[in-house]
Amino acid sequence: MSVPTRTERESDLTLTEAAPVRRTLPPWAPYAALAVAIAVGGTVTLAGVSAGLGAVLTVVLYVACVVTVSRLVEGPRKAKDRAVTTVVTSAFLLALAPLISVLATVISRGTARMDVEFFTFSMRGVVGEGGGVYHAITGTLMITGLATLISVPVGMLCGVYLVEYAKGRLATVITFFVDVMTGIPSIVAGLFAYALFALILGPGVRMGLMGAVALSVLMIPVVVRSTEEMLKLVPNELREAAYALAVPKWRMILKVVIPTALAGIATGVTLAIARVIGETAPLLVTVGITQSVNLNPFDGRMATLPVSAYYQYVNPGVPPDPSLDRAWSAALLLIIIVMALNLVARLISHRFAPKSGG
Amino acid sequence: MPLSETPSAVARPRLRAGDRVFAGLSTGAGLLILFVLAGVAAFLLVEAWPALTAPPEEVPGGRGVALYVWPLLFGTALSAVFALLIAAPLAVTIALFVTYYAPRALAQGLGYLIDLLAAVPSIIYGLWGFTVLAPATVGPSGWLADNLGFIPLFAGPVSATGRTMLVAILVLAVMILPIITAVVREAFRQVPRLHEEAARALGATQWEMLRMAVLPFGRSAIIGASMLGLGRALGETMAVTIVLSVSGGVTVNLISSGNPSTIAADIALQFPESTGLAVNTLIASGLVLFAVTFAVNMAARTVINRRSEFSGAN
Amino acid sequence: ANEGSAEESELAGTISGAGASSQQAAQQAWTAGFQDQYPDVTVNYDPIGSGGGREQFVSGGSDFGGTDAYLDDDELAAAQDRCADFIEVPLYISPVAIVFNLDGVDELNLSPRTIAGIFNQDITEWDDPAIAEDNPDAELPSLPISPVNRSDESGTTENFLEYLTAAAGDAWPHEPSGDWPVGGGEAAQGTSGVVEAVRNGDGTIGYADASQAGDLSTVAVGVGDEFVNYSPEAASTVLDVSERVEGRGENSFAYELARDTTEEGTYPIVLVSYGLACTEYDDDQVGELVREYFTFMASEEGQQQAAENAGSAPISDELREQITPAIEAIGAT
Amino acid sequence: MAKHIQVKDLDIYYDEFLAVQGVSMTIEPRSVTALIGPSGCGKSTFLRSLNRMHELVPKARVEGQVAINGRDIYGSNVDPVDVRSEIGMVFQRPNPFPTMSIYENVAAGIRLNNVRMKRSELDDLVERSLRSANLWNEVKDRLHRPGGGISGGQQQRLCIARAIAVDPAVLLMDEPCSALDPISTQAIEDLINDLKPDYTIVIVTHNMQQAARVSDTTGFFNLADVGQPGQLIEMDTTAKIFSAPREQATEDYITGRFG
Amino acid sequence: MAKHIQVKDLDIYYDEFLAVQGVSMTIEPRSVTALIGPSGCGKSTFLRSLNRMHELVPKARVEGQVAINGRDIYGSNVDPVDVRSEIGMVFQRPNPFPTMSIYENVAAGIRLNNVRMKRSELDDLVERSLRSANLWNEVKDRLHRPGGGISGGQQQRLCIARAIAVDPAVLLMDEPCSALDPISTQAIEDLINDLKPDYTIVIVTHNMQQAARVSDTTGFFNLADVGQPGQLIEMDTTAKIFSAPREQATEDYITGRFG
Ligand SMILES: Nc1ncnc2c1ncn2[C@@H]1O[C@H](COP(=O)(O)OP(=O)(O)OP(=O)(O)O)[C@@H](O)[C@H]1O
Ligand SMILES: Nc1ncnc2c1ncn2[C@@H]1O[C@H](COP(=O)(O)OP(=O)(O)OP(=O)(O)O)[C@@H](O)[C@H]1O
Ligand SMILES: [Mg+2]
Ligand SMILES: [Mg+2]
Ligand SMILES: O=P([O-])([O-])[O-]
Repeated sequence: MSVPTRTERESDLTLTEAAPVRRTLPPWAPYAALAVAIAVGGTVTLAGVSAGLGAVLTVVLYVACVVTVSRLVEGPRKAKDRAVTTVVTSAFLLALAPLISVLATVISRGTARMDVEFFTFSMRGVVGEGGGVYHAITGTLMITGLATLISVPVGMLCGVYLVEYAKGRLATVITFFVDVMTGIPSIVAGLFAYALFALILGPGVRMGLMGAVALSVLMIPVVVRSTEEMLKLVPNELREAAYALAVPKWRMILKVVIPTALAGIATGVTLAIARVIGETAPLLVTVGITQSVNLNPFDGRMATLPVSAYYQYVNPGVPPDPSLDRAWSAALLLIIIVMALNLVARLISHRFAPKSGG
Repeated sequence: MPLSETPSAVARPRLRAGDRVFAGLSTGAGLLILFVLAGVAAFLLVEAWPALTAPPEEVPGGRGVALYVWPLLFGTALSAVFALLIAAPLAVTIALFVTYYAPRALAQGLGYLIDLLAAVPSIIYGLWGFTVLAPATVGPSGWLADNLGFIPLFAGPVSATGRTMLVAILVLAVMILPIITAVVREAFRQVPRLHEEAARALGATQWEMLRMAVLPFGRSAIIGASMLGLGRALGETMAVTIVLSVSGGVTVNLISSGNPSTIAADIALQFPESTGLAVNTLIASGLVLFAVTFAVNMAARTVINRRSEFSGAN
Repeated sequence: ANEGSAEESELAGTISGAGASSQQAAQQAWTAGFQDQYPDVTVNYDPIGSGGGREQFVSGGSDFGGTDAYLDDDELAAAQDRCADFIEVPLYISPVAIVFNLDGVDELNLSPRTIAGIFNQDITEWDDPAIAEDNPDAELPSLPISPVNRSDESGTTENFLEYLTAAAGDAWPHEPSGDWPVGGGEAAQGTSGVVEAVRNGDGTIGYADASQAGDLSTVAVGVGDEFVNYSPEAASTVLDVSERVEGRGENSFAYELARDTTEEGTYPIVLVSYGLACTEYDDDQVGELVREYFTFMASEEGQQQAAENAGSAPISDELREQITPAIEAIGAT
Repeated sequence: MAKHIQVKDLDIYYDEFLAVQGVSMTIEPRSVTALIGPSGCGKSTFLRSLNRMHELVPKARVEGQVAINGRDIYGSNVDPVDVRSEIGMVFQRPNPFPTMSIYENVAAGIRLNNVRMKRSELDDLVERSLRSANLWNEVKDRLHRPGGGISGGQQQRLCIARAIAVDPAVLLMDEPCSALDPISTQAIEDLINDLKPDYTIVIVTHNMQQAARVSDTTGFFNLADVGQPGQLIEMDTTAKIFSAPREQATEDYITGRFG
Repeated sequence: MAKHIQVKDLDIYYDEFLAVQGVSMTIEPRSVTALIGPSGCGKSTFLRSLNRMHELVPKARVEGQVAINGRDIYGSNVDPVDVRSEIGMVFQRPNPFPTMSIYENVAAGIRLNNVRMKRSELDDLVERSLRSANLWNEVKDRLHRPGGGISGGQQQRLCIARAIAVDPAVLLMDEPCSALDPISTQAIEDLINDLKPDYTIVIVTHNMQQAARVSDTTGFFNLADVGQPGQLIEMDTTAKIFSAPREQATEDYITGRFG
């Protein structure tokens, strides 16, 4: 049998004493380059060029510096590796920029009305200053809650169907349509829900449930997708283990598969809630707006945080500032709610995540 | 240990009630989704029909549905495709950063930070884009027009307020970034260690390992995630409505104030004051968007399936 | 969470209206004042837009409506189907200001033809002779003009366009409609969007409900030989010199506004928004509530509250006298 | 409680592909039967058909008969769930439920089937099963720790404890030691010996020595040729198979110097 | 091209946990060295420290020296990437890249360095490597099918072909046959014999017979006690270890009747 003979190659390297030694850059080298780059970028910025351009210059300079030196000392492969590392890190920092900017904007403008009245009063009878979003908080929680009540069972069951039951064409078709469903524009979902209810209950109908149905159209595909992905990750061995214990399929799914995937599903559900809790357009056409508290989701208009923020922003009173303050504070409140939900999901994940270590 | 010695233990009818109920429920849920979609499609068709069959001069704009929708479709595609072109590579790099570059202790927290972007309601993105991002782009846009004006994208004249297609694209990109990142990140997390080690053992650098083992493994997830993001960008309503200055025909000029609207934004802008055939026309444009989403997903499936035997899903 | 004052009253129940977004701020003041008087009453107003408001009203989807334009013939027929007789009264009059943001220029006089030229993008530079002629004292920079219009279909746009059509002659070649007819300019959503866009740019000019103009400079508009800046009084005068549209029944107070008026002290760019109601409701209680609510909106107190919160121009006493019988006919059966 | 198994003319298909052909055998109660043979010859496939686990593979199906104590498990009114409650199974790779504690893993067969049992009885059953699986001493102090947090060999024994806790008549084991080191292997072989008096045990193994050590009867599977279905070539007492097999193929396979 | 390896006083830590302690050994070029020992005694850990693969585990670190042909691979300016391209590795579970074809799998390592190799040269090299791994005949007609679509034993040989295609000086194998049936095992053992004249081979195995069959030198690892670090107990020629080990622990382990 023939064994491949050693082929000589350009970057061939051996560790014998005789062989040329390829060096690595000392660990401080990238930092030195970064310092130089920042110094130059900073100077240029101070000299009057815009900060953005300065930052770009800094990064470009750093990459050029590191790659050139690395190429000379360590060879092209290592240089490319370092370049990619820099690009990947900068990309991440770049993505943080809008996040920080959005949060800074919302926080700086939204703290104006983070007071007790804001959380405990509705806008009933309020003109100008004061008032609150109590009615919108209850509305948002109820409508989103209802949408969750509709979407989570349907979405999870559909995910279960796709992973555990579906075979052949129907599964492919449903998977495909779930993808299509994720692309329904939110306003179309709202119009659809409106048309559906108008068909049954006559024109002009407005109720919280309609909004919940519209939001469900947006939410279900997200829940299905995440459930499906998470269930797929559950190893088949666990299913077999349960079957071998004579566990009926439905119990196996409920007691073994879903608990194992629960952490991931919880994260997916929060993502889905986050996706819809801030929706404005579908609620505009389905639940409308009111200035008063309405705790009955089956009759009449309800206020919601995004819609009331939207109207406060679009049609403020005179002077506009109290309305705008309320709008930004409602926006901040929305973000806080979603963050709190995220935290809950993390706790659930932590509680239910499969444990392997002791 | 007690065991029912009776042979009857092996002699009960086929399917248990529990199984039947549960299988029925989940199948029902799957079918329900088909029904909902069929409902949405039927609603769009029925409501769009009067506009599709109406004489062109009665449709808003007076030149028929096709010519009404065309600039909107163009604007929708322009904004969504560019947003995707920005967001998808960025999302993949961020997912790589979180899974392979960030210090392990930080990775989870950093992932959470990016997820936070998904928690910002779209109306806030709209307001942020309007009040913060748009003014900030006026200067750089001027620079683009002066220096790169020969490229049609940056032809100018520059908008005085910055509420341009460029800003709409950037806002959309930021909005879809966390969605794509989250899906791709999960896919990267599932890359078997074995494959990473295989690459490393061959003497691959970090980047070569990623290119050899991780990126191909995540390929279908990257495409799928991009489709999710594209779907969101195509259908985004409020942010575009607030941010974009829509008063132009079909143009690829990204930095002037005359921009084509998008289908979803146009519906949101025109619906409140529309009656009769105008409403039908708006819904016809929604139908077109639905068809586009359909086609895009179809194409994505085809791409994914073409190399499915190399997907590593076995 | 908050309580109204505990005044004795026998009125109770909920009525909902929908329509023009221009009325939103005024409606907020009216509902607040009305609910203050009748704590057991809830009035909702959904600012879904005039078109939606008219459609919902004629189809029976809302108890009352608000609209920036009176019903057209088809809608009129449908409304008469829904109601025994329907009621259409002007309740909200608001000047539309032309706002601009130009470094170093705080006051600007523009004749109707110049305004039309600017918004039609025929006049593109601030130092254009047409502008300079009306403003001999201003230092006009050589800067491109960025006209800002509404991107959504709106009553404000329609009223502004009606003004241009009537007052600018052949300088304005477009038909009035709720949609902005000229492409390529800056467009923004809603009154606040236009105001914000004008504020954020340099060399921008736009039109917006005057109450939202805030600290922006506004244009004095040429009327006859003088230039008039907007004021509530100047705006409400327009209605007094305008013709009521005939043949719509005794309870319809639709006006063909005299945009081209040369009457001294009038400000011709105004938006008039109407309230829609029926003379007959299936539910007598609803009829009673709507009547009381309309009475309140039209009252001096109601108009004053709207003026404070929405910057509108209160309707004149003569007009109130004319429309009172119509309002009293609501829910008459 | 041990039961005898009779297989007659069993063909097993994956969709159109015939994986195993014409197997007939009798498995005696209270004995250990080893199945050996080269990779891909259908040992696992055959084993899984004994408790209808192959049905989990879409389009897999069998023709022929498998009877447990005379009763055909493929009869039209037989519920596979009931079959599996008679026949326990241990897999090649240990698969404890990661969301459950060690205790819950052992109790899983009972808990998941909603059998009502007093807490003390259950405690008792868990202890007995873990003792039988030779694991009690190692885990008795951490019964409520996660089932995934123990070593591979311990996990495998945990799975065995889980399987015997529901007290099946038959125990099927598919290469239960292939992932284990010699010491854990020894523990499991000892366990098989201990269980023999009460159970019918069928074990698949690649390891000839192991087959020789633990089984009473050995069956040799082979492929006639590549692409051909697997067949049972020869089955006899283990002593006979390893000393004087009837078939040349068996002898070739066994005398290969493999490990 | 084979190289000798010298290990001196090597301690390997996972974070604070000392997994392997004080190992010193010399591995001769052109020889096969087998590492045996009970589960968890650190064989894999030690093997992975020879090409710095342990560094992929967060917080894993070594103290001591490993020199290949006299050069310390842990020297401050040595790049682990270069070390690994000198020292190939084959893992317990076959891990071909599922996203690549069989051909691309073999070419994967070469592509890293020789971006510009002629197509025909590459074809040639792939064929030679596959022939060496005893796989050519089985796959020559489907070189462009996915690397994941072949049987387990074939996948393992594919991984070996991939490892030897880059022509490393040293080949490390961590239980390469534990997932394989006897026939595939035989093929791989044959391959090791074929490779011996050109490579330095280190193989970890649970299978004493296999160690006896393929290796020239055997090292026995053991744990002093549970929780204690693994240590190299004894290392000598294979013949010596299996006939007359110096240490009692070695003898106990080897004479256990394990398989
Ligand atoms: N799910 C499946 N779908 C299609 N064919 C399968 C499936 N599982 C196994 N096969 C085929 O059936 C035949 C028998 O496989 P089986 O797993 O029973 O072999 P085995 O004897 O257990 O082998 P090993 O010793 O490698 O585990 C093989 O040709 C295999 O490729
Ligand atoms: N990634 C890791 N982190 C922490 N400890 C580890 C890790 N990998 C292995 N160990 C520990 O190091 C010790 C040696 O493990 P190693 O995998 O080297 O054993 P081994 O001899 O290869 O065993 P086996 O024969 O089961 O493969 C064990 O105690 C193990 O628990
Ligand atoms: Mg098998
Ligand atoms: Mg190991
Ligand atoms: O009141 P508007 O219709 O102009 O929004």
